[in-house]
Amino acid sequence: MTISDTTVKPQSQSRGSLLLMLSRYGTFLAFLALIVFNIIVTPNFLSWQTLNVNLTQVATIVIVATGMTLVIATGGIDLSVGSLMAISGAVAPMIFMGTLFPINSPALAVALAFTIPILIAMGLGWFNGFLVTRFAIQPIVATLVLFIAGRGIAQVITNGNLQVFKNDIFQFIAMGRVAGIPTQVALMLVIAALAFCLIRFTVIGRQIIAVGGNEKAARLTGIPVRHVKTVVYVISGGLAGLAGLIVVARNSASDANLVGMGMELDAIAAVAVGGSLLTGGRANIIGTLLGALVIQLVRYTLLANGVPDAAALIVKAALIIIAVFIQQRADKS
Amino acid sequence: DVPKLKQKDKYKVGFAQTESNNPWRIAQTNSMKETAEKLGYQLVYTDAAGSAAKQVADVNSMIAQGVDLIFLAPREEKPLIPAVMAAKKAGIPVILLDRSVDPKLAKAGEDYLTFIGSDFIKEGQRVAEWLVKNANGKTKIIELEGTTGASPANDRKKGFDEAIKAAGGFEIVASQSGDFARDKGRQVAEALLQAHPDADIVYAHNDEMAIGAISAIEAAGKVPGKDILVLSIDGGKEAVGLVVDGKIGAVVECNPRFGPKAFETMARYAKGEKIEPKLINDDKFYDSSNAKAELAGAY
Amino acid sequence: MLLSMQGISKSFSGVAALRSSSLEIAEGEIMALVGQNGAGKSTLIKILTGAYHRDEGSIRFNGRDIAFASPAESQAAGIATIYQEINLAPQRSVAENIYLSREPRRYGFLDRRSMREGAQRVLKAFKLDIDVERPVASFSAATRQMVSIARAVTQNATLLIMDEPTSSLDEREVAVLFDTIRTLQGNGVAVCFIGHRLDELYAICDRVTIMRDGQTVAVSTMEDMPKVELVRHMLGRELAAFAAISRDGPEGPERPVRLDLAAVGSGVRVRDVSLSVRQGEISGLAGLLGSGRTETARIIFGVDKLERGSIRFEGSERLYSEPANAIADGIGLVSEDRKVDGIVPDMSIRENMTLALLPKLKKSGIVDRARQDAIVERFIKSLGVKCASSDQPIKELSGGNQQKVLLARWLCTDPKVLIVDEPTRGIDIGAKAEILKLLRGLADEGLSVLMISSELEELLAAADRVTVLSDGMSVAELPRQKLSEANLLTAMAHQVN
Amino acid sequence: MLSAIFKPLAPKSSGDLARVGVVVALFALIVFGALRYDNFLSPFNILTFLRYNSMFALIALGMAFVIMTGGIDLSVGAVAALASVVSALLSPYHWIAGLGGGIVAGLAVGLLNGLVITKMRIQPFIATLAAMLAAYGTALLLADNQSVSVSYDTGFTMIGQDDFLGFPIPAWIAVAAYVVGWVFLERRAFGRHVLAIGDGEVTAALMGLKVERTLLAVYGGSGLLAGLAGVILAAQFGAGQPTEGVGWELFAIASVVVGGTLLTGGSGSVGATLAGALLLGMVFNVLNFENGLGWISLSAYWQSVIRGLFLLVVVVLQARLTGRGEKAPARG
Ligand SMILES: Nc1ncnc2c1ncn2[C@@H]1O[C@H](COP(=O)(O)OP(=O)(O)OP(=O)(O)O)[C@@H](O)[C@H]1O
Ligand SMILES: Nc1ncnc2c1ncn2[C@@H]1O[C@H](COP(=O)(O)OP(=O)(O)OP(=O)(O)O)[C@@H](O)[C@H]1O
Ligand SMILES: [Mg+2]
Ligand SMILES: [Mg+2]
Repeated sequence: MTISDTTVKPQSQSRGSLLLMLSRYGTFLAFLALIVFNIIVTPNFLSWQTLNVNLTQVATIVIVATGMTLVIATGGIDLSVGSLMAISGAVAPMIFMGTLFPINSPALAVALAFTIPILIAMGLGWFNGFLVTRFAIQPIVATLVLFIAGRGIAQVITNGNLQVFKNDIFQFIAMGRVAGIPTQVALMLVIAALAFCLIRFTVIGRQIIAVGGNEKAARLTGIPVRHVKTVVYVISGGLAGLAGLIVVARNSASDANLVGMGMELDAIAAVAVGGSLLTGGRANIIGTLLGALVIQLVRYTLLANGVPDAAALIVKAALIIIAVFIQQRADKS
Repeated sequence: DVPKLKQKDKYKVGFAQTESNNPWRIAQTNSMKETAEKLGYQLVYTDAAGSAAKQVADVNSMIAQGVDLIFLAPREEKPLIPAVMAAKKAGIPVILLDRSVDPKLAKAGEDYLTFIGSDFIKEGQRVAEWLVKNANGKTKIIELEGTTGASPANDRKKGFDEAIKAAGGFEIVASQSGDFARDKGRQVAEALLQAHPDADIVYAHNDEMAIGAISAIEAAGKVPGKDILVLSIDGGKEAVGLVVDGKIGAVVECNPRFGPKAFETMARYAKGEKIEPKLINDDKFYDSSNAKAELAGAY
Repeated sequence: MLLSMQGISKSFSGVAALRSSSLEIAEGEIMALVGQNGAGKSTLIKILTGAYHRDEGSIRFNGRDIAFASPAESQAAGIATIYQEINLAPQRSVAENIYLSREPRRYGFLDRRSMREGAQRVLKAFKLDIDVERPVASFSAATRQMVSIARAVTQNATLLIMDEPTSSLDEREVAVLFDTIRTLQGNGVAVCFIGHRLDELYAICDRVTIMRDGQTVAVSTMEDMPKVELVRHMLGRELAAFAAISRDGPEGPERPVRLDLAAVGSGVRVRDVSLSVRQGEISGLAGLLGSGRTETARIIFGVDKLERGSIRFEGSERLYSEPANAIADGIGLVSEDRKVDGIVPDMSIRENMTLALLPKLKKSGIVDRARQDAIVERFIKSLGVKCASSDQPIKELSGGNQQKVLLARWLCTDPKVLIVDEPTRGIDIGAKAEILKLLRGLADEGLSVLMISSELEELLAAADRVTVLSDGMSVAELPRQKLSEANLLTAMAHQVN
Repeated sequence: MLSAIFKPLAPKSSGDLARVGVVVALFALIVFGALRYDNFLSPFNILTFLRYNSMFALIALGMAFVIMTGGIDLSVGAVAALASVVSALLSPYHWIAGLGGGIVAGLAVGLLNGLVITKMRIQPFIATLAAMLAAYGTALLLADNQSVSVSYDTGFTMIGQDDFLGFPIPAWIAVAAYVVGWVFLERRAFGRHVLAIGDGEVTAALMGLKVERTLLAVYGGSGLLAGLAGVILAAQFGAGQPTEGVGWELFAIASVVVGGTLLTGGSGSVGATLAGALLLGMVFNVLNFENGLGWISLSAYWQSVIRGLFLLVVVVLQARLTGRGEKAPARG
């Protein structure tokens, strides 16, 4: 049935190459600019080892920031990620070293060392979600609880002591290589890709965005708002747990006091530099990936060029502002 | 003058720790707690979580609770002066541990009883002296600093840098903060080694960063101890073990076991003995010559 | 001329919303501004007040060329504006909202008393006696609209702009508003009145400016512009007669009841509502503002808790604790306040439209994009949604077109019962008739519709029976044979005092 | 006749209940401490408590206004550190130079925040996060990575260490700031504008408010108060401290939230913010006293667990009190 004569203009979206799509992101411009700058200025920048160093260092940030992107998409925020990293990082060695309970088979021990900490982190993520959905506590405060208490829990578990270990199977997650790619980098790419698909193609992905865009409307269309919100906190918790495992595996040591310290700010900054609004309703995983890379490159650039730490802070601040500004400009045009 | 301390069987003493986010601090706290427990004293323990201001507030709450004596591990030289003065005013003697306060503003034997600890500048110097003798032609140094603004970081840098400069022939190609942390130390070392492939010495302000640097060196395909000489301060068991393995060249001890000496000093004071204004720990020095033998004794 | 806007053009990300449009208003005149949804009326107004910046064109106001950088400036220059979506600070009190940005002060401090008393006085003129210290959010859409009108009217402006001020008002309140407008006119204030209800325009306006597709297509005095002519200008074609909704199919009460409410109550707003919605029928729900119609709909849909009475769906008793449960039974709700309860502003038209349908669009969790696109394109076409593409964020659509998308959101789920709360609010006259026809058509195919409307005309034209609510109670059920304006009004008024 | 129809639904304001809650909690904690510990209510403890916590009260006040606009200011701790360094460096000239320098430094960063947020349209979280980094960097540079001694000769230290009428001067300053803050929020149009912006920036602009100017003032004010806190920091501890202030922003945010202010903006109370700041400070004080009892020697770790649990209890109770929990996503 034709109702009125208003014309519907044809779809004018051209799906170009990957590069074309990337160039839509201003973050990508900032990223390119940094690369060019480094090629000119930084000694020995163009080498595989540089790539390797940067990718392995950025992996944990990307993994955590991916979860953070989902949380932020629902209009929330997760301050507890660093503490959850500490907890999972504290528990894992206790399992495969048998401090917690004796396990005979080393293979089983390592398998449990991977699963239990992540499950615990997911459980704590669920707790965050529970506070947010059940009591309608604002996310920043709800997760502040575990931000404060979580690290304390990790420290209590380990009594603050450093756990030093050597376990090649467990440490494969950080030291190993899959098809020539460092395991943590491979994990990072897989997780980012999965999250991208989740947001783009799945029902729950669309629901996440809708909840962040207008919660009331989402509920009125039958979206299980509480469930959706809980899910993102569980995912964020789980990814933080995984990142915690990578960090301790990389260092052959677990230090509950420091694992994941300040990670929440890095992750949030990556999300913001990547162009997702902190008010929710958007999730830009590619942007987050690029945002994390930008932040990592800024850090590398300052280190490699011997900028004193105090000055580096100022430069980093300026670069974050500039990157976000460029990205906003580019998104508008 | 410093308030007097009555002789008693059991004391209620305060211990104001600055933070407990690294193994060294934790070892120090444990040592204090264990000794107090052994003596049967009641220990009022506070943790300032890295804030000088909170540490002053902690000391004030100890004063309010009427402790007999305060052990203070001051976070910083200057901002802790008010805490020392407040305790003095309240008639409570203070013993400083491991870091001191500004000597221009407060004096040992007058405002506080004494200082027990190491000399951070000296630690840096000792590392430098060893290096000058054992460099074997290596000259290019990467320095991993402690937390920016922290006094051990400043002093360990000062002592080392000045001694190295005086010796001549060395070059510090990069000096960046690794926050006294293993992970951060490793990441910074990774970047610096990449930017300065010619560097052949790494001087880290503590064990944790040195260990981080070793894994960065290995990841870069070099051999620690051979291609790159690693130097460190603190001398924990793990680091001494690495000296045995040859991965760390030398490490200066900075012993965190303050308990026995601290409480012993307190007892001496209660008995009326005169206390020296400075009690410097005699810290060990580990290198390949003695590491194996001393390993068991390292904290 | 008090105001003269000439050659105004504006495009949003390359899509033209206004193309060299114009608007002229003389001192003390009441100008109607009409046009289809998306014609550009609101955009033109926002350009005038400085909320948007024009791409081209000139504006003269009070004899000077102007370019307001912000609404604050236009307000200071003597233009008071009521924007289309009620724009008030929801958590602030009524009094604060009325005086926001021009608070009465004494010695530099807020004069709360004169704020309170002033607000009470103004609202009394609108026959509104409410606690002005309460947050605006605690009042119904109608009250909020009255507050924003009061706010604008008291600004002592020389030009008062009203973008669909009556869209959620009932007739008595409209009458009050018109009295006010006439008084203002007597004081020399010019008014620009945007609306879709033609009778209102003819009742109050002196002249009319008609817009179509971003252009001004006609300007005339009201007398010289007969209704048919006006509509023809607006639509660019003839309008199918409004009342010509066919009602085929079997008549009478023998049709099975789908949804049955017996003595339903919740809180104080809904006290005792009984009604039934039959298969293949449009049931109207009439009542004065605040009579509890919206709340009743919310109870049925599981948004608010059912505290008393019972709801039966297809014969079996139901207790929906979440909208999801109601939706599972095939119930849909197009809510009254599309900005708050309806649209997800940043999401595309496609996503907004298929939000409720999503669970059915999935193949092992993944959205079936091809089917989604097909459905979206079909509804964009059949409802005549004016948009650049289905990828466009819904917030960029004009109010009426947003409403169409929301209607499509439920139609595409193929519901058994569709509750529509003021379904034609902000919809232009052309589309309105079409939407009613569409609902009728769907009803004939078996859909049950519960239609809440404040427009009697609409109920009379479309409904098979009408339940009348008054003060949270159902006071009458009028079958179609008894449906007449007089009967409805008597029933609505009956129990009020 | 219409009066019956327009009877409003909701209870007066759920925020009020939360505000009562925080005062009750504060009172309960004080009573608990007084009964359980000796000397808890001794003048010494009360006065040192107030002297120290006045800094946090000041930054919480600035944060409260920022949060009421729907924003956030992560830079307050770093700004206080920067201001403490600046005022320490200037203190040898005159105590007024020290005071003024710290305040101006804080105000400058605050205004910069405001400009970045309004002119570059960068989200407050990011803008102030960057300001936090920059302020720490500047503080470290100015101080050459060390604490800077203040001058004891110009009377600068009195700002932090002296009493007036038997009450610590920092506490007087905080009280004065809260009175001014209260007047601005409740008795001046400014407060109404702040809240309206928090309700919705676009709407506020359409209603003719000068949104940018108000935001500039709010962030400037937050910076100024953080600067004042920095001056007190320098004066009270005799040194400008470039590494101090870490985590203060979270403390301030928690104070504001515990005070019943929603982070989404549009509502808030000055008095409850003060109560919130005192309540959180009191938790630390109580934990210190608890340690002194020797019942359980709480390690720092258990302390953070307990602080987290305490925050949890307060916010959950608040949610219960205001009845937000049960019908969570339904409305408002
Ligand atoms: N912010 C915006 N971004 C993009 N496009 C917009 C924006 N605002 C309006 N438009 C477009 O401009 C056109 C005119 O919209 P406008 O709101 O002025 O219509 P209107 O005449 O007021 O319609 P209605 O009667 O439905 O309110 C529409 O096609 C709309 O999609
Ligand atoms: N979402 C809401 N939040 C708070 N109060 C509400 C809400 N919706 C409705 N109300 C209140 O309930 C009263 C009943 O209004 P309701 O909307 O049910 O009546 P109505 O007949 O549908 O009128 P209207 O045409 O204004 O929608 C209103 O006066 C309003 O104060
Ligand atoms: Mg419009
Ligand atoms: Mg209604």
